[in-house]
Amino acid sequence: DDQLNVIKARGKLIVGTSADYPPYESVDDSGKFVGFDMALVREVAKRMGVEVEIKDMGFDTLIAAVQNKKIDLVAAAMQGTAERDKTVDFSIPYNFVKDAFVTSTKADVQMTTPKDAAGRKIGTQTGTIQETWIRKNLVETGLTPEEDLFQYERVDNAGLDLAAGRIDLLLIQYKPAKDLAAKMDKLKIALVTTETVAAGQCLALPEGETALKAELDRVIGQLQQDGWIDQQKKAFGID
Amino acid sequence: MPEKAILEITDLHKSFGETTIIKGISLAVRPKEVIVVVGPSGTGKSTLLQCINLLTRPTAGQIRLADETITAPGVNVNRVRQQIGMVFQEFNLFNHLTALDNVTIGLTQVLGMKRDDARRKGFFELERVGMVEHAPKYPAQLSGGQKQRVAIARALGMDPAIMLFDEPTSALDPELTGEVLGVMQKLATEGMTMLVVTHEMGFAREVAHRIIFMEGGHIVEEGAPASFFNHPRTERARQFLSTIRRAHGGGELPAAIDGAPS
Amino acid sequence: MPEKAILEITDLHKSFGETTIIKGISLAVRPKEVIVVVGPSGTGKSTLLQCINLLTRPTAGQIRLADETITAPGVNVNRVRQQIGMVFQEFNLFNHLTALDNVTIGLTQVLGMKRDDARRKGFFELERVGMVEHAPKYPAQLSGGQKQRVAIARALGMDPAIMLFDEPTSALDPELTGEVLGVMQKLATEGMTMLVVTHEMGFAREVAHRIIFMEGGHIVEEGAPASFFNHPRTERARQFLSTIRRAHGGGELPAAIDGAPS
Amino acid sequence: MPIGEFFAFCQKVLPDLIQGTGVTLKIAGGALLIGLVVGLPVALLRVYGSVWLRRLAGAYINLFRGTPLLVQLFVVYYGLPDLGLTFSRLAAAYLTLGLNSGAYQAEYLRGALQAVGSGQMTAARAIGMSRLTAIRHIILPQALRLVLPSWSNEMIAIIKYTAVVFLIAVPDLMGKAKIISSRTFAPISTYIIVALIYLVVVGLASIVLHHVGKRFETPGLENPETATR
Amino acid sequence: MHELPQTFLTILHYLVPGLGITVSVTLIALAIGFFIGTLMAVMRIYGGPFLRPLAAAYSMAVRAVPVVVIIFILYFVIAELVDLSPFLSGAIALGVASGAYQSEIFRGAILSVPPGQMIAARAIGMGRFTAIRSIILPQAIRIAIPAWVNEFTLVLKDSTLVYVIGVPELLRRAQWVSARTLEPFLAFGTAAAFYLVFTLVASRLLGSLERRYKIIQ
Ligand SMILES: Nc1ncnc2c1ncn2[C@@H]1O[C@H](COP(=O)(O)OP(=O)(O)OP(=O)(O)O)[C@@H](O)[C@H]1O
Ligand SMILES: Nc1ncnc2c1ncn2[C@@H]1O[C@H](COP(=O)(O)OP(=O)(O)OP(=O)(O)O)[C@@H](O)[C@H]1O
Ligand SMILES: [Mg+2]
Ligand SMILES: [Mg+2]
Repeated sequence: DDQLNVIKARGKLIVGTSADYPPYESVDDSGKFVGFDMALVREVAKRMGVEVEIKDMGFDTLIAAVQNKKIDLVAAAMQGTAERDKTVDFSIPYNFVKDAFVTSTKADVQMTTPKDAAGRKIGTQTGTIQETWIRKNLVETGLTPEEDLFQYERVDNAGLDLAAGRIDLLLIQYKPAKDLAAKMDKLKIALVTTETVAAGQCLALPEGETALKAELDRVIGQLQQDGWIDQQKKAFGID
Repeated sequence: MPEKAILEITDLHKSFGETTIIKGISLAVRPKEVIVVVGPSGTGKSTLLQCINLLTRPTAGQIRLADETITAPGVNVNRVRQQIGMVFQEFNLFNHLTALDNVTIGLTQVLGMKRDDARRKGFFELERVGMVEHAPKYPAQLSGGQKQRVAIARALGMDPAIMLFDEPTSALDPELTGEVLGVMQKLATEGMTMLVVTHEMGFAREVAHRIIFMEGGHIVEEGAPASFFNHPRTERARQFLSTIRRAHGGGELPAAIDGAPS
Repeated sequence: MPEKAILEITDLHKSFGETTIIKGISLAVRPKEVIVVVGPSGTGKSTLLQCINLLTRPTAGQIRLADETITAPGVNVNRVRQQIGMVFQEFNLFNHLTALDNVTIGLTQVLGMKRDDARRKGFFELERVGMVEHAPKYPAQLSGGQKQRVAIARALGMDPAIMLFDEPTSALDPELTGEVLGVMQKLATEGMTMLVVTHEMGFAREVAHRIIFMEGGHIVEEGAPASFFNHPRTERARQFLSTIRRAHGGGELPAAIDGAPS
Repeated sequence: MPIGEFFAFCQKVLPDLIQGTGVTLKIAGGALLIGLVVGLPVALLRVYGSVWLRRLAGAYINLFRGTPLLVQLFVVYYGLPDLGLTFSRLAAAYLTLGLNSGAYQAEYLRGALQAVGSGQMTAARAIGMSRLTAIRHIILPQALRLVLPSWSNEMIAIIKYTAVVFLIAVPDLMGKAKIISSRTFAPISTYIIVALIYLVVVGLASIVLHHVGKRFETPGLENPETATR
Repeated sequence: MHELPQTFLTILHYLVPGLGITVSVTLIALAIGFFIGTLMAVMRIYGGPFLRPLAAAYSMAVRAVPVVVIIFILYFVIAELVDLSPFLSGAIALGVASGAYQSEIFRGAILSVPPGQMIAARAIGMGRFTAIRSIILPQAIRIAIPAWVNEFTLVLKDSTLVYVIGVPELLRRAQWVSARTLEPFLAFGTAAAFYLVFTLVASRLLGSLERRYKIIQ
């Protein structure tokens, strides 16, 4: 059945996320899901005229869950790539982000371009766009040995390793990077860049649900045009 | 005793794989009769008892209990076993149950008796073996002789037509042996039909109506205790009695002690 | 036998917590003497043996072995135990070792003998108890009587000054009992000093030089077998003998059988 | 995913997953070994030690059995550097899993030690063996045989629990699966392959242990189940 | 690090609601595992030529497969056929997994009930089933208690996995708060303390149960 009709009929949009990635998605002191993505899906639901329910899951489960239509869409700061597009559909991007290289205050890392990361022990988050970039540009070109690429499930673990000097660099999105550097006095931003970013952040939805995709694209277009998105990005400190 | 046999075994055979243990045994037990089976180790005495209450399936031959051929196919073994009380060398009391519950569990779970009736009967059977004051104790809190008396009460509880005993005292100290033999003697006096495998020659002599001497899966000799003990007809029986006597050495105890106060 | 005692126990006491089990026992064992200890269950016979080889610490009193007071503080118990062979009711063979290795492990690990010498001695000891053809078998593959003979060989291997036996045959069938008692009798003939707790009155009568009757932690009566069995002086000993006799019932076996071929 | 596509997918991801399997086996093997080296003395202390040593061993066991492995790994890897003890990823993985397995193995061994009848110790002491000699030559050889079945459980458990090391960026089998599934967005296919790999690995390991068990069985004391098989 | 007490309060605030979930998932899973485990153990020992290998295969396969995968199967396959909440999917999946381990525990325990017990039960005319139920199992379960405490700790720790299908148990909440406060040490340490307390309380309870029902051999 057409998923858009299902949503309309039940009067509720079911959204999956992995709530450990502030400021995009996290849980506040009262147990509410907060963050830029969360605000976005609430606004999207409002404009579609339905309620919203948010479910927190493991990252892998999110994908399987949206494929099985256990959830209607995924909002998890997820970037749409061609490989991923084979198994799910993506809305138009709602946000283009910058990435950042984080390093330890004690390490003498000077960077002017992303390629300056060559040869360093570098960390990133599992299965992200940043990982793909490192693989393509540093590992496969032979600039960095395979075993010097470390993939973390969680950003905060990576931050701790960076502080302990077990890795030299960490490539993640700019906003979480900024927060990390603010929280841990041993860390600083080495470089902010857009070169490593492939695609924008999109909502993921089940494959082949053209009606739902059209509806989401329509609402997101609206949000971009009337300035809602820019205003919210400012509110959450995303630039 | 021309009465009809209550248990009748005809040409019984039993093999385990290649080896044949029981090689054609026929035996009729009349009501109220006490038969003692003796014989060297490994000759199939335990196997014979196990065949009788169908704990193991005979290879050939027939067993009739009262009016039923229990070796026939399709017989309900559980019902047959209820009619045959069995007492083992190792007591095999249910370790997690009190003495009383050891007796009542068969009554409630097998005979479907009500709890209260089962308790009443349980106390009655414990009384019969002189164990009523130990009713609430667990097996681990009882001596060997007491355990065996509870095991007898458990078997008696099912009101069996015949009781089988497989060396009921050989795991016991000589002193504890006495109390169990006493209970068995009492049962015999009460008219219980009994088939007893034992090495206790004193008991055999005093209580048994008939002695069966088994060897190598056959009945080699059979007769009244007096004639069997005093004039064993076969060489093997003679030898066997002599070994038993030597080990226990009682043969040379003076008659004087017999009359000592006890 | 005015020879000097090889084992001398003086006023031995043993309590477990509040309860006193051994209440002052004195006993001297001369070289080559065979002493049989009898008495009702729970009177402290096993405890006495355990005190002698220091498996349990006496509460008071002295034990002297050869020229050493082994109850003195600071004595090396392992060295003392090497001089005392002990045989248990439950055999306690080392389950993971063959019969031969059961004998040799003490030789190599305790006495530090070389492997080859140990094997040679192991075979010698197994030969002594008639078990040499079973040398490569594991305990689980042996009958009870065979196990006990290996246990005896294991103790003999350490060349003990004295052997203690704690009811070595009471876990055995009458027929298997015979083979173990035979080995013990042979040891006695060879001049081994032995202290034996047993219920086998035939053995006591034939082999012992002295019978000790214990009750309630005391030695109640003591004497040569003939006088002890035929004319027990105390009422308790008389009672005890009568119980034992009744249980085994051998007392009424006719003398005729005594002469039967065996 | 249609079956043809699934096989193509297998071909694509298998090399990576097999690499991860290698890492898993290496860490699990090392941890089991460390666990045995630690667990054996702890079990001995727990059975034969003085009151205080027994308590100490008990505390170690409770600590490691009572807290999630993940937390233990975090403490070792991120917590101890605060105290000046910095471990490499692999060292932290071996150490944590090894100590954790040590606690479990100690408990299994304790059960086995206590299952060796008390008569064995008495008999050993009676021929003049010291406690230590008796433990070494009489008690342990029997206990180690008895512990084999629970040891095979522990082996399976450790192979699976090795997956936590991915949190500190060691790419084991489960970690590789996560990387692949978030790159390709095909978690269900990925995890089906992973389940099959675990099945094969654990199956092979069990067969090996079964044969080890048979090899060291005491004649006449065979496990009734394996004997009739 | 400057506002430690405040951070600690925040952490507690996050964690406490997860406690109930963790405890109930664990208990439900243990109960299901107990049922499956005893059944499989009995099948394995007393079952015929068909049931025996079936139970053995169950134990082998389920123990070999990571629990997360079993949770996935329950949530994505079984829950499509019958209506199961994520909470129940998770608890049942853990129960299925624990059932395999418990079957091994009970198998060992049943085998260590002396064979004479079965013979004696059959000798008074008990059927096989009655004998297993009223004679063998009551003794086996008591023997199994120590190993069962072990299994309890394992299920408790595996219960953390239900977060992947959206059940916010204790450890997932620790992740939430650690992502916010960037104090993973404190967040996970506090969670660990909860686990430790739960384990200790449970093993005390089971320990006293063990002493109470101990069969002196
Ligand atoms: N289930 C079985 N499988 C194979 N052989 C068996 C089995 N049960 C008994 N036997 C063998 O049958 C023979 C006779 O055993 P049984 O126990 O009947 O002898 P017994 O006369 O009772 O001896 P004992 O006086 O030692 O009790 C023995 O050799 C024994 O090993
Ligand atoms: N370690 C112990 N702690 C407490 N009491 C004990 C201990 N060992 C033995 N006893 C008690 O000491 C008493 C004497 O026991 P012992 O085994 O020496 O008697 P025994 O004469 O050998 O009896 P049996 O003929 O039954 O072997 C018994 O009442 C027993 O319960
Ligand atoms: Mg028999
Ligand atoms: Mg004794």
